[in-house]
Amino acid sequence: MMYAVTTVAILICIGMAMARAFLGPSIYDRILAINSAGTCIVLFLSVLGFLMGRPDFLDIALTYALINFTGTIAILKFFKYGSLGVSDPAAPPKTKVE
Amino acid sequence: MLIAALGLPLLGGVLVSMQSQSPNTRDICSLVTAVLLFLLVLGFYPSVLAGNNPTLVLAEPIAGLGLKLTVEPLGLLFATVASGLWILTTIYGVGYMRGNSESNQTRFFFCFAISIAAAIGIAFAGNLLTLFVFYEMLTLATYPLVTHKGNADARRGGRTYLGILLVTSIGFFLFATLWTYAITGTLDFREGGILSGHVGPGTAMILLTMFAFGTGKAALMPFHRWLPAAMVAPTPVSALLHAVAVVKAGVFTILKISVYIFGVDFIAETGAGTIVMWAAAFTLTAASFVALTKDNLKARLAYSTVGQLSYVIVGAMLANAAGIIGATMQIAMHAMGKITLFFCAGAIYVATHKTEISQLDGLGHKMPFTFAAFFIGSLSIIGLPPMGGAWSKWFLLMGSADAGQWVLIGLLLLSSLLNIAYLLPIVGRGFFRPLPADDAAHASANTIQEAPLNCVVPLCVTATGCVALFAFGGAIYDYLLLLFPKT
Amino acid sequence: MFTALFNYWVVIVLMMAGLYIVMASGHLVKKIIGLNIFQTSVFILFISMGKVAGGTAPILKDGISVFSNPLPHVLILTAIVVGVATTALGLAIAVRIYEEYGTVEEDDIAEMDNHDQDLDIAEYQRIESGK
Amino acid sequence: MIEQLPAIVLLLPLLAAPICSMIHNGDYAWYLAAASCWLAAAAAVGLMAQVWGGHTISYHMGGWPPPWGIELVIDELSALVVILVTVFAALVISALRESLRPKMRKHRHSLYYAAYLLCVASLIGITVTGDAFNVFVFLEISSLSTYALIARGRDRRALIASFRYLVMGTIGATFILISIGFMYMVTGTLNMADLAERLPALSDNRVVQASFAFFTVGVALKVAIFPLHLWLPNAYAYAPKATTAFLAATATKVSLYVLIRFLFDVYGLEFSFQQMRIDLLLIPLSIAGILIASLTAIFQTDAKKLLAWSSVGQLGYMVLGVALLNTAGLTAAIAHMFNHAMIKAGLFLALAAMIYRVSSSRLDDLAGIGRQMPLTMAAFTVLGLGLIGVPLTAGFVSKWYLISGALDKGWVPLAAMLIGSSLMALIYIGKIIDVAYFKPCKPEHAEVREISPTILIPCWVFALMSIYFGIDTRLTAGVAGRVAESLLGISS
Amino acid sequence: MINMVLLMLLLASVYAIIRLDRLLTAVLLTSLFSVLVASIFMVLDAVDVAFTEAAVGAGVSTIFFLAALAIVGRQCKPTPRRKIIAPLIVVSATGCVLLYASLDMPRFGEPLAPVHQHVAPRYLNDSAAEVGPPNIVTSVLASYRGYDTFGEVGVVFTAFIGVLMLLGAGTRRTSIEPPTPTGAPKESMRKKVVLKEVADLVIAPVLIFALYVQWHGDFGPGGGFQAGVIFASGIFLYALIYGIEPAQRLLPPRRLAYFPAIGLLLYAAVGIISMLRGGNFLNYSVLVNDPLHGQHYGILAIELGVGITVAAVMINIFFSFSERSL
Repeated sequence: MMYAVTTVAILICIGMAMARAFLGPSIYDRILAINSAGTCIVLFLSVLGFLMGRPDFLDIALTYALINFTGTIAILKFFKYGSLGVSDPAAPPKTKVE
Repeated sequence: MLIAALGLPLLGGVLVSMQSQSPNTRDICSLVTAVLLFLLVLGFYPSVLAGNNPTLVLAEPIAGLGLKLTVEPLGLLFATVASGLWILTTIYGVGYMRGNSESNQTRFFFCFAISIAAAIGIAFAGNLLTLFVFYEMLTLATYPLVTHKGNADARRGGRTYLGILLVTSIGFFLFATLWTYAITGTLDFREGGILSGHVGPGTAMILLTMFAFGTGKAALMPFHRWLPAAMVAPTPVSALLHAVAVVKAGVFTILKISVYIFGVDFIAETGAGTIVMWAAAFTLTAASFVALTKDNLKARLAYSTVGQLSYVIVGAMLANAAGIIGATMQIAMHAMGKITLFFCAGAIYVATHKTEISQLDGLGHKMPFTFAAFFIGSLSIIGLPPMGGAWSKWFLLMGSADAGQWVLIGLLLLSSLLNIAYLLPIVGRGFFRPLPADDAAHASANTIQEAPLNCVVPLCVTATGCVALFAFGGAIYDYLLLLFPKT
Repeated sequence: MFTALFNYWVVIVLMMAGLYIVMASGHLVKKIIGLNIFQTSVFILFISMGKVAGGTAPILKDGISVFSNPLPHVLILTAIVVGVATTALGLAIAVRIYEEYGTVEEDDIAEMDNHDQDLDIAEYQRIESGK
Repeated sequence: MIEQLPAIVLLLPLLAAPICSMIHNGDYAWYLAAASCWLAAAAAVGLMAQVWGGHTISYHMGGWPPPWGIELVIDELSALVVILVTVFAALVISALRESLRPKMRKHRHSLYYAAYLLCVASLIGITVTGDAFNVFVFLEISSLSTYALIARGRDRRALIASFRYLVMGTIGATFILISIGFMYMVTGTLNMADLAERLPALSDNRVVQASFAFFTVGVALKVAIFPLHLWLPNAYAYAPKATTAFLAATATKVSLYVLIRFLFDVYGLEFSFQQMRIDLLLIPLSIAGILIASLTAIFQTDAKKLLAWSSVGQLGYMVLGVALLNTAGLTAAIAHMFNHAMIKAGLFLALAAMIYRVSSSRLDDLAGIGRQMPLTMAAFTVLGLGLIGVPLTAGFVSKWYLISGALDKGWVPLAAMLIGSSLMALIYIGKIIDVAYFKPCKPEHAEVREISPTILIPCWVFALMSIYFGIDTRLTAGVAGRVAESLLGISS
Repeated sequence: MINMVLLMLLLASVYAIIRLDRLLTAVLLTSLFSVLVASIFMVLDAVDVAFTEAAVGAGVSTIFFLAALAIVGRQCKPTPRRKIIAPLIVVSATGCVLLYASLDMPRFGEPLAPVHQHVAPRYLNDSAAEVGPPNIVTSVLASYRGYDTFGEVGVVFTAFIGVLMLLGAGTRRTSIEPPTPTGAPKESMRKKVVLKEVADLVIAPVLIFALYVQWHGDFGPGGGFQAGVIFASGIFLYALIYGIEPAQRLLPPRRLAYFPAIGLLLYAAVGIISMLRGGNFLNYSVLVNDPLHGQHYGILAIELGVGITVAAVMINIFFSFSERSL
């Protein structure tokens, strides 16, 4: 029961985030909205496993979390540099802290 | 033996093509092959006269329908004519080509040999498919001959030649063949025909009409244009085309289809030949009129051929014994007559480089043999005794009378009169007009003499042949009765 | 009947929407997006038919006896791979087209091609008439 | 060993492909590719020998019996198509090396051969499989490799052609996928023989009917049946020279094979032709295709496009043969599949040789080439005669059967139309031959020489084959006739 | 129910994709579409498929699209009105055929539907005894229909060959101007500290997670394909944050280009070994004396092959695209 309520709540969240993604108006709104929709879906996927009684499928939620992260970075990089391959000349590779 | 008949000219062709370096060997090769082939063809007579039909299946590309060769009387006669005249054409061709120092002589003799092989194939074809195959082979093999000169005119002529022949043969002939196959399930040539009992008069008429017009080589109007167009070829080729292989293959095809696919009785019963007969009648009259208007010697002869071919078609369509026999004889007689005329035209060209009739004044005295032969050939074409042509014309008239076609008789006679009108004046110019003054003044007249011996001998032989055929008319008639076993 | 076939109907609409994008859009990349949607919708169709009411994922576990049908899953796994392969290749061609033409709009490209074609034909006619 | 032949014929090119891609030296890659193609061809002949006379081989992939596992099924029809694919692929690749040499960097050659081999392997895979979904998988390999091959074509228009083909091809493949899904939905199986057993009972089911419709459209796209042929002319015209020869010979033929398989074997004769009346759709479409494509071909100024349009028309013949639904028609379709593949491959190869020398396929650039490259042009002429359907060439045999098929149905006008379209073929082939022999050569091409034997020999092999199969038709019309009878359920 | 809600969300997102002319948004929405589809797969018990769709549709495809957009630009002309009609007609007609068919379809979830009666029961009932892995999808994928999967690897390999032929690898083009980036020009990297920190934390686990997915495929959702994609996205992440050149130093394209072939050959080698041992192609039972062990080893080996090929292909393709926009 609790899982069901949670699921419904998450679905509503997804819906709302998507509404913002469609309406825009600016591209930032859309990126942000889609990213948060993605996050909601991660939650949804994790809850779903419990709802269906097979919680061992958490892997999928985990995967999507990773993918969503990569995807968002890709979008932002694209957005900023117009290219995915650019390396920031100022940043020496493999340096952790400045 | 059949394989040999087909393979010999092909082999000869290959041998010829390998001898391009030494013209003498090459020409001897051609000649030897021609003679051997003629002897081989003659060798079939005993068995055919005994009533046998030797048969051979070469291959079977379509299930139940092979490339089949069969020797029967009609085909054998055609083969005899073709192979016999090949010898003469070869001798003449050697003289002509060397006399004019033409280029590409090897290709010329090679294609020549292939053409003869195709003609033999047509003669001995055992079914319609085989006939069609060799028919197309003949078209393709003669194409390089027609365009031999390779200039723009030759190409244009060649294009017309190939275009008309291929279009009609594929468009009509092949279609009719397939249709026949679909109706009867066979394409074999059989005595009494294969269509009888399978189709009604309407379909039969359509089919026969398609066959006749599809045989573009028979030059029925309006598909006769290729013949004058092909006049651009060297004269031996014209002789080959007009007298030996091509046109004769055309009318022979029609004859063979009428006899062995439709059956004479079937045509007579259904009246399937009506359209074709009148088309032919029109052609033979109209072509004679056109011939009258031509000043170019070869063009005039070409239209004469168009007309003469239609005699054969008319004979085939009359669908009675006399008609068929007349038609078959016409093939042989006209071949002999027309080849004489072309040899003469070629000889004149070799000797004087003149092509127009109006230039021929007075040449008869300089070239007596040539013009005498021309005279004999003309008489044979016209159909006057004592030349071979008389027989065929006679039987055709008899056939028309048997069929009760009085209008046709009138047209045939009219055409004969026109033949006189366009052929004899040529001889007249040669003998009875003086040499033109300017030519005489240049004294070049003195240099005009008979063409080389290679040219003159064959034309004398064929002229003699025209006379001889008159004597053998009875024998040929008896032989052709083999076609009608019942009567 | 409505609930029983609802899945299929939505899938049909989705497929057709994808197909519509492919056909109507002039932008080559958007066409590929359309293809993607079209294919993905077909995947839902397959997976829908494999569902068994009350079943769970076809991974054996003690105490569970009703499983959904694994075969459509296998097929669609393969099909997804095919889809991404097609997408990658399509995009690669689109990129090359952009490099050659400077645009990926179908209309513009068609115009440039027609221009090329006209040049070809004009050249041909010129030579024909010259002879 | 002999029982593993169905897998071996497929694996030879499929494994050679990745190895090729790892070889950086293009020449070595070529040796490997050509060798694997020839070995596959030999294996294909071995298969044919096993099934000759109407036997069937079933090979269980992974050792699982059908319908649970995937089965390879080889009968005379599939063996014929495998021979077609492998032998022609081997002949073309033998010529390929020469034609690629100047264009690409060496390693690109290896990739090119790899794509080529993948295409060959997948076409074999489509042909031999007995599983509906497996058809889709291999269809995709063949499509993807084809797109890549076409995109490497001579100019930028090749890219567009390839992209259009990709879009249409993917739509087609997805349609096929939908159709397979529908079939599976109502039968629960993917095995083709199993499907054939279960589908007849469901012939009133709308899902089956829709699956039939989707399948037909999807495959029609791949076969390029008019009016879904739009991708073909440009794809063939702008593809790299010798690649066109291979594609024209094999790709559409294999799709047609799939169509025949499904129409007759999976859906069944009764369902396809008596209930769905697919013939009523195919006959007018193929007629329109033949006429329009032939007419368009006549007006082309580019030799390659001309031949490509001619391909559309010739495919119409094959589809028409299928739709006629009598022994002669079906025999014609199957025989023409083989014959046309041979003729068109040879024609494109000969043309490729000429393009290689003059760097253009426009007709006016080919002027006088018959004197510069007499042997190539002679081969072209022989093959062209085959395309027209002149007797004693392979093309004649298949056209003969096709027209017989039309006449068997009593459709005289159709037969007349077919004859007419042969005349159109005469015109468009005549156009090229005329230009090549009778137009004066362009001055800049005066130095053009005969092509090297690596291309010339395959060309002539095609030409001689075209004549050989015009005379000895046991392999083509013979097999086709037996297959036609078994497809139509006539016991001979 | 959940399923229906998700489907409605899908409809909404597709509608938005059709309406929006901005390509970037369209790509983003496509990625969202894919995740929603993955959720639906999850709801419909297709966990393996959901896994794949999430990784491929939302991850790899999106990144490919972005990489392509980086080259071709994001502008898209709106469809002119006159061009709408013909597609609409075709689409409606096709849709009608499908709707017509849908009326005879087995009801959704119906346990007695033909698909559940034929063929599949053997997989459900006997695969544990015949093949072994508890994940039936893996058994079917790798063993019963292992030949299909072989074909699938072939498809991926073909795409790799195709992209390599078209775009090349390790060849940079600089002639094409990349579209001008929006937003501020390159800022100092000070603001990316967080990003880098997170990335460094995440990348290694991603790669390890990929290995887990690879070997755990027998027991839970996952397998070679998913593992390959996840491994590839780990590399993508690295390349995105540090740039493509460092990534290529890590994985030199020339050597990377061997791996797709190696994976495919590994797969085929398993099949050939079984042929040499007297079985049919891909018959793992004959690999060792015990058939069940044979199946186990066979599946492990071919899954590894799939994983290698997929990961290598995806990385290669990504490199090929992103090099072009440098």
